[in-house]
Amino acid sequence: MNTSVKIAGVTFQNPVMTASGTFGSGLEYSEFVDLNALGAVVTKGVSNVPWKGNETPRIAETYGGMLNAIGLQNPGIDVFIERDVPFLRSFNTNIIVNVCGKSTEDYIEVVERLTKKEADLLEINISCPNVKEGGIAFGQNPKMVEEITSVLKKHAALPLIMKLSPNVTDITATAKAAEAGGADAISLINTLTGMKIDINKRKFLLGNKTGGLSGPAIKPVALRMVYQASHAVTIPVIGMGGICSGEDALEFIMAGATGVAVGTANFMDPYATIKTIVGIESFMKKNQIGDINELIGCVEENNRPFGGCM
Amino acid sequence: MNTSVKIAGVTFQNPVMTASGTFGSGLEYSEFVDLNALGAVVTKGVSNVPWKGNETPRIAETYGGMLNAIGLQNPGIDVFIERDVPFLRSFNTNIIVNVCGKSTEDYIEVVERLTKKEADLLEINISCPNVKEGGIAFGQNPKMVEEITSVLKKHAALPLIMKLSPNVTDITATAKAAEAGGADAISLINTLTGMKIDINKRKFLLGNKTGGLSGPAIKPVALRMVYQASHAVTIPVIGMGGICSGEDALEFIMAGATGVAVGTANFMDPYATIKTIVGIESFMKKNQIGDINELIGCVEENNRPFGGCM
Amino acid sequence: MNIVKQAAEVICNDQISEGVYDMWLKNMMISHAAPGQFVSVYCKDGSRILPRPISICETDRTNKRFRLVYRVLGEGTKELSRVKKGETIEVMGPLGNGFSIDRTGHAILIGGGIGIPPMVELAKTLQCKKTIVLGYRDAVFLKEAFEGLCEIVIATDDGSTGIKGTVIDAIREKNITGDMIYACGPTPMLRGVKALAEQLGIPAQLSLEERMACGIGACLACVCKSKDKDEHTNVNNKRICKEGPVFFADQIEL
Amino acid sequence: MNIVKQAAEVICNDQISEGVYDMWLKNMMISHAAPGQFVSVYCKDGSRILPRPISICETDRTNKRFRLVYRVLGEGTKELSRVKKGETIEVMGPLGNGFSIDRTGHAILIGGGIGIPPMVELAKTLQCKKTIVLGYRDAVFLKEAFEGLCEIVIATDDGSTGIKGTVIDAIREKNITGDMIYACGPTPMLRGVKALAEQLGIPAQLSLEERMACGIGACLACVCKSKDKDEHTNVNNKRICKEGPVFFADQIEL
Ligand SMILES: Cc1cc2nc3c(=O)[nH]c(=O)nc-3n(C[C@H](O)[C@H](O)[C@H](O)COP(=O)(O)OP(=O)(O)OC[C@H]3O[C@@H](n4cnc5c(N)ncnc54)[C@H](O)[C@@H]3O)c2cc1C
Ligand SMILES: Cc1cc2nc3c(=O)[nH]c(=O)nc-3n(C[C@H](O)[C@H](O)[C@H](O)COP(=O)(O)OP(=O)(O)OC[C@H]3O[C@@H](n4cnc5c(N)ncnc54)[C@H](O)[C@@H]3O)c2cc1C
Ligand SMILES: Cc1cc2nc3c(=O)[nH]c(=O)nc-3n(C[C@H](O)[C@H](O)[C@H](O)COP(=O)(O)O)c2cc1C
Ligand SMILES: Cc1cc2nc3c(=O)[nH]c(=O)nc-3n(C[C@H](O)[C@H](O)[C@H](O)COP(=O)(O)O)c2cc1C
Ligand code: FES
Ligand code: FES
Repeated sequence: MNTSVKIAGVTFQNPVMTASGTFGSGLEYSEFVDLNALGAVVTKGVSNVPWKGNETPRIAETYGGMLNAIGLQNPGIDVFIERDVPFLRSFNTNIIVNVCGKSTEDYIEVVERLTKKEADLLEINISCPNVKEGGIAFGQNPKMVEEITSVLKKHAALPLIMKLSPNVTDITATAKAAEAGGADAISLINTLTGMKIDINKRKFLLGNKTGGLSGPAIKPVALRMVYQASHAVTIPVIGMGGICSGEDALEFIMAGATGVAVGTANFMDPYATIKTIVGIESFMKKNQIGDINELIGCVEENNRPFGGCM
Repeated sequence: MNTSVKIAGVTFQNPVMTASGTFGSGLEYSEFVDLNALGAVVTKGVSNVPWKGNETPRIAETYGGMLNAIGLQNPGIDVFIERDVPFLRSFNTNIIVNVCGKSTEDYIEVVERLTKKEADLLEINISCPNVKEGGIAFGQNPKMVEEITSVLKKHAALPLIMKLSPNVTDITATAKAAEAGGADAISLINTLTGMKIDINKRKFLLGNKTGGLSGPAIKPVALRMVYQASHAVTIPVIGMGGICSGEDALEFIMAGATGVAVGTANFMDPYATIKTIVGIESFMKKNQIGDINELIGCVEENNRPFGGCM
Repeated sequence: MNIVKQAAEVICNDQISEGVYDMWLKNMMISHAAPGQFVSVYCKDGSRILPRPISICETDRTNKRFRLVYRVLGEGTKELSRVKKGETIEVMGPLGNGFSIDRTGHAILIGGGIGIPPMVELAKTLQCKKTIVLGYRDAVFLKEAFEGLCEIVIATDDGSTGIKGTVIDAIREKNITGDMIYACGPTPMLRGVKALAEQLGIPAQLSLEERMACGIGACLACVCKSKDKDEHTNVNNKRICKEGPVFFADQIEL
Repeated sequence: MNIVKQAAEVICNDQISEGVYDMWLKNMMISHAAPGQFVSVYCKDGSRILPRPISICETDRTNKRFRLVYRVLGEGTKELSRVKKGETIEVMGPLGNGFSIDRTGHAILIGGGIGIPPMVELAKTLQCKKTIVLGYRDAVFLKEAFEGLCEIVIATDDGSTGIKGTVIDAIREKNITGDMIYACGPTPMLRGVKALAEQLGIPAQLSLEERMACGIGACLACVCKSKDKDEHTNVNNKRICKEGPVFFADQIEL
């Protein structure tokens, strides 16, 4: 049984990765999860200099989901390369570094520091709703997506994954823009911008007022966008948004994703990544599927006869 | 204690309405709910001629929400006026007729049939994701929103509420467009486009492939958009999306909504509308709020000192 | 009859076959349901927001009770199977139209798999001559509920009990005929029953299924294609939860 | 110590004061927790996806048990309050650093409201002279846990028991002094303790609270502002779930 997939020339032993920002750099979760078993560890966003993030509270629970406005707190690329890279390189898994910035120059600075020695792919977060400059501004405008993609492509030694925002009218426009700019892959979705109010205090629950909605609540929107995006481009798609199980992951794969990421589900269960991998494998075994690549994009139009679903 | 609000010159005894399509024309739920207690009954979408809707399955449950692709099945304006209007007019509540169409002419035809005798306000659904022509296409383009609003405004004897789609990059753009076109109010959000796949059959779960996501899962996105929209326009806003309780409704009111609608929650509990009204009243009593209008848009920036939420 | 939405006390909830559970609930109003009506069962877990439609298998008006027999399919029915005696669950009902009772002649009842439960109340109500044809994949359940009420014919896919084959095979093999067919089961079976009824020239009432949200006719989720225009929406669709779940076979497309 | 995430059996779960519950759970690993550590408690209801952080009140290593004392605040703790003896709940722990134990001199323990529980294990562990100042709005709970362990001073907002006022008022009124303060309670109280400690020149350890997602230091949700750059992210933030929840007062801003 083959569960390995290829994205931008890089082989992943299985399609299951961690979603950026939900797994740190793997250290904390390595207490629960053998990182060697993962397709890749996708790191928390890394910027050129340390970022201190937003005011607390940074998260709020919502019905079937959560809001976060961490604000990309991170130690900056120097500490990251010094401390996190050696730790991650001690495992037999791909490293995808998630990169954030407030300007094109910021992104370039980080991208240029990362070579085959430090990582396997780069994921460019142009869609974080929780920073004032840069971030989501890039991700909502197809022209800017294409531009930043092509600029970073010139500076990157590693394959580029552009991470798309779901807060757009037409996800196929930004997906195509990333492809046109030379992206090697796209990943989606980042979080949907949301809000929560504490009615007793008459205040926003989050320090940052708005936050990004993630978790199982958003899965149907994520799946639709992954389906649309993967049918709009020819580069591989990494799907995420509410994946909690092998079944969830298989929906994204059948919709057209080559890779999948588990994010918020780690908070619901620290073993979520491993359970997702095991779930995919047992589905394949049960259905005698020799190669997971057969499943990518296999969903068919619904021509079920009208009526009756017993 | 005053719970009454005014929208487009019409007085509502309280801000709580039904969300279009989740309450029929009130007949079925009148077995559980005294319609006299509601601020308004908002009807299922009505078109110029009968529509047969989409293939089944038309709904799918999702985590904390549901997808629907009913496809606006409705008996057409003739039957509606003959059968549903007399029924609804026998109650002491406002009638808001939700209008759908496949072309501007379709909308005009329905709008022209409805006068003060038949209804109190009109809600124009330019955001239904489940019909191929018209519907969402109008709702995602600010220019088209302004255009259809101003055309319908000319033909309408009743105040116009434009119902906005959340499947846009910038909700303030469509909100402002509706206002510029002469809308008397806006309502939001309609459903977020989503998808579900049956991995065993490798098929879309819905006959229509995609459907609209509603229910508590989407509340944070709805609330954010209601906040943004109500700060972008001066006309009243009717907020909806996942409201299940008085607390939920109060979040929308504090974010800036003058009215609120209860939709999917009716399926979770047929008494949901009444419970929402009672919940608002008891919050007002407990907090000694004499007039609900004091609460509209009262949410304040978060200047809570950093750290600690005990 | 009025529809109620209330908490109902669980009297018992026991597995009667692999993955099939038998639950009695206390509720006065619902115990007056007609054969073929159903209830909506609400989940306790908030992540599952829609109620599950389950047919009323049997009623006991004296003790104000009703019975559900259900198969564990997904998470909702799994949750239901874990509810313990003495706990309460929220239910809404009785819903739908139920079977039209024809008190004369010979009734043929046909139940396939988890479509068998509503046949119990029907068999108890029909006072005429009656035969029930029960179809199973393998394991037989609820057979004893029909003993003494009807002539019983069994068909199993694997031939482990009764005739090997479908309920249609059994009816043909046993040359069963009568004046009215009442059927509930998976759609392919109902299609077979519809064809058979046409061929034999017997009227047939079929109990249909569709995914539901409101359960009371408001949302238009659960329609089937109908011959006549439905008076509610003036199109050739009928609401399974309201005009159904039981329809005469010649009135609908399957 | 290793962190586990496991189902733990509920030994008991009883209300000990208006809205305050006392729960003992069975788990060998967590029964080895240090004073001031906490656990993440997972809800059963799927609509609540984040675990709830609750301090470990007391451990019983012999019987492999630990105790939680919690106040019903929202839906998650309400759900917890309904769990019955014999059922299991998912917990992760032990989490966080716990208090730094100073074995000499006179320890002043300060607990405010639902910040009192972790003081029980601490009082049991500290072998020096110790005074506990307990602050309540009105109803007193957990007082008996400290009897025989420490000198007990009580303050209530409404004056119904002990001194009328805050824990700070009580400390001033009683002229309590010592060599190390250990405190847990609402942020305004901790601010008062920090000021008092500075004024008296006594080091103070404060147990902080913040909304958490991962509970293990991965998501950076739960930070507080710190004097030193934290070595994890190289900014002046520390993770309450990992470097905390206990910090020396002079190391953080409140
Ligand atoms: C009128 C009617 C009567 C029924 N009577 C019985 C009965 O007596 N015994 C029994 O075991 N089953 C019966 N069913 C089927 C039963 O409703 C489903 O098995 C059940 O809803 C599955 O829920 P789940 O959470 O376990 O499955 P999931 O697949 O997890 O459910 C997800 C969603 O799909 C819906 N769904 C899934 N399958 C069906 C289905 N076949 N029909 C309608 N909705 C479905 C669920 O209600 C839920 O909203 C009946 C269905 C209808 C419409
Ligand atoms: C380290 C630590 C130790 C704690 N120890 C105890 C204890 O021993 N006893 C006790 O009663 N309470 C304790 N709390 C507070 C407890 O975590 C909250 O009361 C609880 O999470 C509320 O959950 P809920 O679902 O009832 O409330 P809701 O308000 O419905 O919860 C919604 C979300 O907000 C979070 N939340 C709400 N209030 C708090 C809070 N004060 N702190 C952190 N998260 C919060 C919840 O975890 C959840 O994610 C502790 C908190 C922390 C951080
Ligand atoms: C706490 C938290 C922090 C996140 N931080 C980042 C980040 O640094 N960079 C990024 O690209 N996405 C970030 N995300 C988005 C996730 O990677 C993911 O795209 C999103 O949460 C949807 O997936 P999920 O529903 O499985 O969590 C973060 C999400 C959460 C919940
Ligand atoms: C079954 C169903 C049918 C709907 N039909 C309509 C409709 O006819 N016209 C319309 O404007 N909105 C329709 N909607 C959208 C709702 O009115 C509402 O905007 C949306 O569901 C969000 O609110 P909720 O989460 O409270 O349901 C429908 C929603 C559902 C779930
Ligand atoms: S389920 Fe709503 S109409 Fe039948
Ligand atoms: S809760 Fe995730 S870092 Fe503390």
